[in-house]
Amino acid sequence: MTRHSSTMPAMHAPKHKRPNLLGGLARSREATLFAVLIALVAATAAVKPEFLNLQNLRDVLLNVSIIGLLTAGMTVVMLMRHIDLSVASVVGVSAYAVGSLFVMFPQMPVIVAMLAGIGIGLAIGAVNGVLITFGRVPSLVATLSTLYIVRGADYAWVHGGQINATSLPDAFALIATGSLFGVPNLVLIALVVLIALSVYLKQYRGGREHYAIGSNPEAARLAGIRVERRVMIGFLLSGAIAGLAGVLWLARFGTVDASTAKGIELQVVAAAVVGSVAITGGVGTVTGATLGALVLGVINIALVVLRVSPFWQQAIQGALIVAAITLDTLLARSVAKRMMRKRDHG
Amino acid sequence: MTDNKPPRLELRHASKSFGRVRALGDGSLQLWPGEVHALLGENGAGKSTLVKILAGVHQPDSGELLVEGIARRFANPAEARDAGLAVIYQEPTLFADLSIAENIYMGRQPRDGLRRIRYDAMNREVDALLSTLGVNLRAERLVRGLSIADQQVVEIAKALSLNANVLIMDEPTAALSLPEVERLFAIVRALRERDVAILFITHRLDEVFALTQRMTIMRDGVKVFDALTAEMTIDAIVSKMVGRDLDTFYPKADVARGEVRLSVRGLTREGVFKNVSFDVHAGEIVALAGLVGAGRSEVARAIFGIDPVDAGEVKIAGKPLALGKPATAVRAGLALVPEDRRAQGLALELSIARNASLTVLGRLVKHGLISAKSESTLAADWGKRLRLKASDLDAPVGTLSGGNQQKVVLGKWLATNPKVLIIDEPTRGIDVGAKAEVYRTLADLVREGMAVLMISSELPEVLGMADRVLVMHEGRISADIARADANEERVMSAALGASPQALGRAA
Amino acid sequence: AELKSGLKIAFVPKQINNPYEVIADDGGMAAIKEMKGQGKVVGPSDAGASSQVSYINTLITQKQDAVVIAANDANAVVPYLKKAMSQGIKVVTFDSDTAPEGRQIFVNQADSESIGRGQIQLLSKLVGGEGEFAILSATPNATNQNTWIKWMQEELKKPEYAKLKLVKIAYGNDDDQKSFVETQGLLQAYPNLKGIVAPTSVGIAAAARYIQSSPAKGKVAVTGLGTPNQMRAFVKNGTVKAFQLWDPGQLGYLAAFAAANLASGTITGKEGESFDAGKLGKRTVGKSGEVILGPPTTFDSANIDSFNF
Amino acid sequence: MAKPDSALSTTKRRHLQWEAMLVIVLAVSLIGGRVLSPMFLSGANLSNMLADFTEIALIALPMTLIIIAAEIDLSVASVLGASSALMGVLWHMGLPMPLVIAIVLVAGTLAGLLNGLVIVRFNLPSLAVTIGTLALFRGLAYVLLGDQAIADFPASYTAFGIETIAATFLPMPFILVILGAIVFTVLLQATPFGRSLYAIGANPVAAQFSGIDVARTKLRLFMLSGAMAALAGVVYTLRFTSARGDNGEGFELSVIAAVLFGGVSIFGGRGSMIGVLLSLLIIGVLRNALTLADVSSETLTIVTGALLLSSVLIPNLVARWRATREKRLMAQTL
Ligand SMILES: Nc1ncnc2c1ncn2[C@@H]1O[C@H](COP(=O)(O)OP(=O)(O)OP(=O)(O)O)[C@@H](O)[C@H]1O
Ligand SMILES: Nc1ncnc2c1ncn2[C@@H]1O[C@H](COP(=O)(O)OP(=O)(O)OP(=O)(O)O)[C@@H](O)[C@H]1O
Ligand SMILES: [Mg+2]
Ligand SMILES: [Mg+2]
Repeated sequence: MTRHSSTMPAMHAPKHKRPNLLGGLARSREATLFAVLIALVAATAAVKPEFLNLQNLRDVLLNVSIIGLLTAGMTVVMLMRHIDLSVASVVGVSAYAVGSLFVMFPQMPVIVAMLAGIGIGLAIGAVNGVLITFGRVPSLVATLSTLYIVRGADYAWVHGGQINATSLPDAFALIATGSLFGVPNLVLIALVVLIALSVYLKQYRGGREHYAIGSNPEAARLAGIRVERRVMIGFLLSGAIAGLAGVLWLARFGTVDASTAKGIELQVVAAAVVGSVAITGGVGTVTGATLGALVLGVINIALVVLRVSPFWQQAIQGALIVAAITLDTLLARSVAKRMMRKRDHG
Repeated sequence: MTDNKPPRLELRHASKSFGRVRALGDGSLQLWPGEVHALLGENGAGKSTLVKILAGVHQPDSGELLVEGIARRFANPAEARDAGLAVIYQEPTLFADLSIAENIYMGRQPRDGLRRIRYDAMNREVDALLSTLGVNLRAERLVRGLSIADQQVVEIAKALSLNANVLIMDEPTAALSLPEVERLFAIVRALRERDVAILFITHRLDEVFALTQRMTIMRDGVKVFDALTAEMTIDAIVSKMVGRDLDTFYPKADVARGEVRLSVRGLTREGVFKNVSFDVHAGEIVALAGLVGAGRSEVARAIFGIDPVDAGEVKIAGKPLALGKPATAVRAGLALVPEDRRAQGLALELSIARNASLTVLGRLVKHGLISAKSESTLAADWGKRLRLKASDLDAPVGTLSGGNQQKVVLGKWLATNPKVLIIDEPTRGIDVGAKAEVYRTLADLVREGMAVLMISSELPEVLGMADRVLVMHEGRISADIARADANEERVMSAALGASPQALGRAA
Repeated sequence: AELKSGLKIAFVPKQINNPYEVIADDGGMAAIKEMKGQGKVVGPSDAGASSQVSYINTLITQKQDAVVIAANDANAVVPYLKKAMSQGIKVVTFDSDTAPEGRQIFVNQADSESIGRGQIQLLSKLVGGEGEFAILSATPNATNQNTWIKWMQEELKKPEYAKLKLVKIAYGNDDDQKSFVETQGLLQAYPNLKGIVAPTSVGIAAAARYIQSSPAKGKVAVTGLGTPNQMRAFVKNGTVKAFQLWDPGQLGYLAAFAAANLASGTITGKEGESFDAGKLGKRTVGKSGEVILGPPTTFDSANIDSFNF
Repeated sequence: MAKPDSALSTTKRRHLQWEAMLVIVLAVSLIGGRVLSPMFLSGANLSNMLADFTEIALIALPMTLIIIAAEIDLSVASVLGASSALMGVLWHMGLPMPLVIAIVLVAGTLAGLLNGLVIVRFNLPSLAVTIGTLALFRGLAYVLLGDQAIADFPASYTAFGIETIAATFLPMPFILVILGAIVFTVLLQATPFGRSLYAIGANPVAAQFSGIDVARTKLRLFMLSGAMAALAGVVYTLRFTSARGDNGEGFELSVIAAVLFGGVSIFGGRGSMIGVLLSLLIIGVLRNALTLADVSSETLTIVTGALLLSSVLIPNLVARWRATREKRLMAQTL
């Protein structure tokens, strides 16, 4: 018997092509999220038509870009059943460090600033990676520790200091204010990174290994995957993205101090979870994660636009997160059930 | 097996220890092209450890590995794979969240000029491969939700797709029923024709004679014997494996049938099983036979309250049982030894004693608090009765060999002193010695008046142990055969149902 | 009366890394240096109600002579400050007060009423006396912001502000990003918005930064309380016409002198007592132990370059 | 066959080793504290030290159980805040204090029930669900109290938060911690409920197949967690005489850090209450001693992270070193 001779016709009876189940499932989850997003925008616009103006869309995209980037980085890590809580601290320290560089070297080219931010992120990502792979420290513990340590170091270094927009060169500010064909540069940068990451995860062997590791670490090892190396790469990616996000944060907000981005790690995890990235690993896409970040971002701004009392905003957001997770899971289950039933009768 | 050529694969005096546990003391093996080679030994003899050394999962503490006569050292499974070794491990090693095709091609997906994965080519090849295996599975289907048998098929497909010249299979048939085993054998024979060297581990000795040409027997981590299969008998093998002769294999005692202990009426779960009704009496072993995927385990799980049912009722010793809560079932006197011991039977990181006491926590309470002493006494008692091979009852149960793990699961349920014991694949993956002990234990239990429902895919065990054989086919009970009338043909034809096409479907 | 030398005076800011607080603390430290005392700044890195308490307790254990605190919560620290006072430690609050029984003196930047009313007066001038406006505050529980907002609402009751309408109080939590997004939301929710009052240095900067890059620049007036260094660029490019603040360094300086005088026994905190506050001259204790730094400065393009803090 | 009453097993030994190490660390930090500051061992200071971690300890007790069962509850600090706000609102409505406290505890339990129901019913990961309820409960706290802070609680109750037991230096609320510690230790180590948590944490499916009602156990755990967080909210409110919506913000990570430092495995199935109690003490002592030595709060943040990290890293590295050494020894004997 030869293996998979592609000339051999399929033996079994059912000739009709079944829909691509894997793709179908993934698509349907993202499709729902997309529908939710559209519904949110539509509902808000119905009450407040001016919600749909260009300026506001720009703002929403700008807001979501940074969280969206972080969420995508978190996705890579979460796919492997890990988590990176240190991202917020990395953003903070990278933003301040790059800002200080601008204070010292006002003529520094923008690309150097980006590389510096990415470099800082890579360094902290490497520490996380080493702790997790070599030190065998569970990622939640390791990154919770680095969250504290990096933020503490940031505090100790910055103390009461502050970088203001005035210290930043105009070329740098252009990242946030400039645009190409009406799309803000910052959004374009985020988009490029997101697409690259998405292609990596879907189209490349290395990307698929992240899924394999999260799905079954033991089996991944047996399949010859170098798990340690891949986990390391995941944390480097997440760190680098957080570093870049720090630079973008600086460009967008102009003012950074010791507590910049404090606490956004939970927002990022929430966005990923809303975006159908499983905390238990193996499931999720960058598209989903980005949609998750968009949904949360739109809710955020919609509540303000709809003049919901600030005291209610957080409660509503929390309730919506819980509802989103629940609905998403129920939907995934019903799809799985349908699939099973089909097989039973197929 | 030409004299001047080196063996395809040779392991010389390999040893391996895990902490203080010496899993392999002196493992040796020669594997020639074009042979199917049986590796035999009791549970814990070190077979899987040897396999993992060959596969590059473990590095031996000492010893030599030669491929085509050249000394090699595999630092990881990828290196072994690249050297032409394909391995089917004892426990399925699949990625539940990925498609079948990706499982098969992980790490070596076909790529285009930009090094991107070519999903279309990959899926096409896998579909072709699956259809040569005669299974109704599609390449793009997720592995999550596949039955154990289907998972095993995917493992086999994975190994075949490697086009390796050494194929190592660690108990590939443990989860398969007869037609699937036959199909696997046909594939293995075809590979042998193509000069592939095959190492085959099993605890079913009839398979050894049906398939293999040579064998290596291990005991306590040491190779004790090798021979041509044609020169051996079952008794000879068993005595080499166990180091002594075994008494009667199926110690079926004739016990007078008592009152009805378990009564199931009209049990239905949409799409899984339909209108299942039967009784099990005290002092009786009722076997539930059928093909893998017939829905037997699902019936057991439903009775025990793990899965919901759509209709039907269950009585334990005449009292109606409220379905849906395992705790209620246990209180009513029901015990279920599940089919997948690692996933369902044991908490692998917890100690043997802790696992054994899990079902009887409530009974260990003295003065409102759990007494650690009665816990370890309990574990020790049952360990002794089942001849558990463990160095330390406080060691994590995951460090035991498969068969010994099964004994812990059995012991933990016998400790509840149940009225009805449902036992799903009681001897899956355990050695002949342990099997004999399980059979003896079952015989003792029914003699003491227990009612036993035994789900089994092994026909000899069904015919040897059961007072009555119920056969399931596609979710319905298709036959109820008394011991006297039970034979292989009757059970198999009932299991296959009327239509012969059913043979083509594994799931 | 002479100040004792070698006095141990500890500053407890709301949050040790808050840039505004750091300027104030530095002012205090400078004062303590002048009087040859031993000063230090200790405090939490988050602004939770309770996080200052363990620092107060520690200061009691260390037997400091005086504690100068900007309270995160008007009540949470009171029992512990009382304990400090019962052990002879003098307590001065500055920037953000506690309940009066929790301290001997409160050094107020300016009296809260005039700050609150002043903000409305300034806004009214900037928007021409009519239109919708919103307040962008710090956290919902920030004591001083809440007091000022209360006085702003008082001032609004006057007939001359009948056309000025407060549409919303938003909270930026003294977080730059949150304040930024809140500003953005305000503009969406209230298309007719004419002004934003942010009585917090973080909020006003964030609001100005958002407005600067949006079409609303020039249409929506931003004012409030902020430091000149932070706001200079916005004043120069016309995003912000005018805003107010006192010198936080002087606030800390005055608080340090109040504490030193209490600890030296020259005053007890009773109304009418007066003390020498170094370069700030003589100051008098007002009603319920309040010492007032002075009216806030209004900064605009004309004067902003003469300030550096 | 094993000797049933054989001395200590390797796993048990490893546990004891960790606890023994914690004891040593505690002793060292106590001595270090005394060296750093002569006031360190004064009654007043010890009293402050113990009072400081009351709420964290109260929440850490049920959190230990939850993490052993391989779940997590990130919403605890928000439940604390919401309880504090509710307490203020009810008190302002004129209800008598005992009734207020009772209602708050019930409400906390209900918050836990909500967590538990969503997690158990839909079989969702608790990390995801409680990130959502973290925002939800904190939001409800703001809905309840808005920008108000309520401070006029009766002195007889606030005294409980502030004073010490009779002539000792033990703060009153510490009684609750001691009681809680005893109850939870017994609950975890010596009752079927506690024992089943280890099994649920190690393998929930096997636990279910063993007749353990996993769903109900988890539900109870989250209710317990909610109730204790509410209790912590009451204590917090009384200790600081201040009901506010933002009370206790960010406590969840401190609690989790303390539990993990105590040797509880984040993957569930492993850990002991003694370890967590020791860990709480060590963190309390260290923070106090360092603050007393005028070490800045940013350094404290770094120390917290380093402690947490070392708690897992050091044993791992030691185990690795041992394994290589053993291997080398074995190679020599061969
Ligand atoms: N990772 C491990 N850590 C500790 N001990 C182990 C480990 N793996 C195997 N062992 C021990 O090594 C011995 C041999 O195990 P192995 O799995 O090779 O047996 P086996 O012959 O495959 O048995 P079975 O037929 O039951 O599968 C057993 O005593 C087992 O408990
Ligand atoms: N983990 C699972 N998830 C979803 N469906 C499953 C799972 N396991 C089995 N099934 C489905 O349930 C049905 C019965 O499966 P199973 O193979 O367990 O039957 P069985 O008769 O108990 O066989 P055996 O006991 O020999 O394994 C099959 O259709 C199978 O595909
Ligand atoms: Mg094996
Ligand atoms: Mg089955």
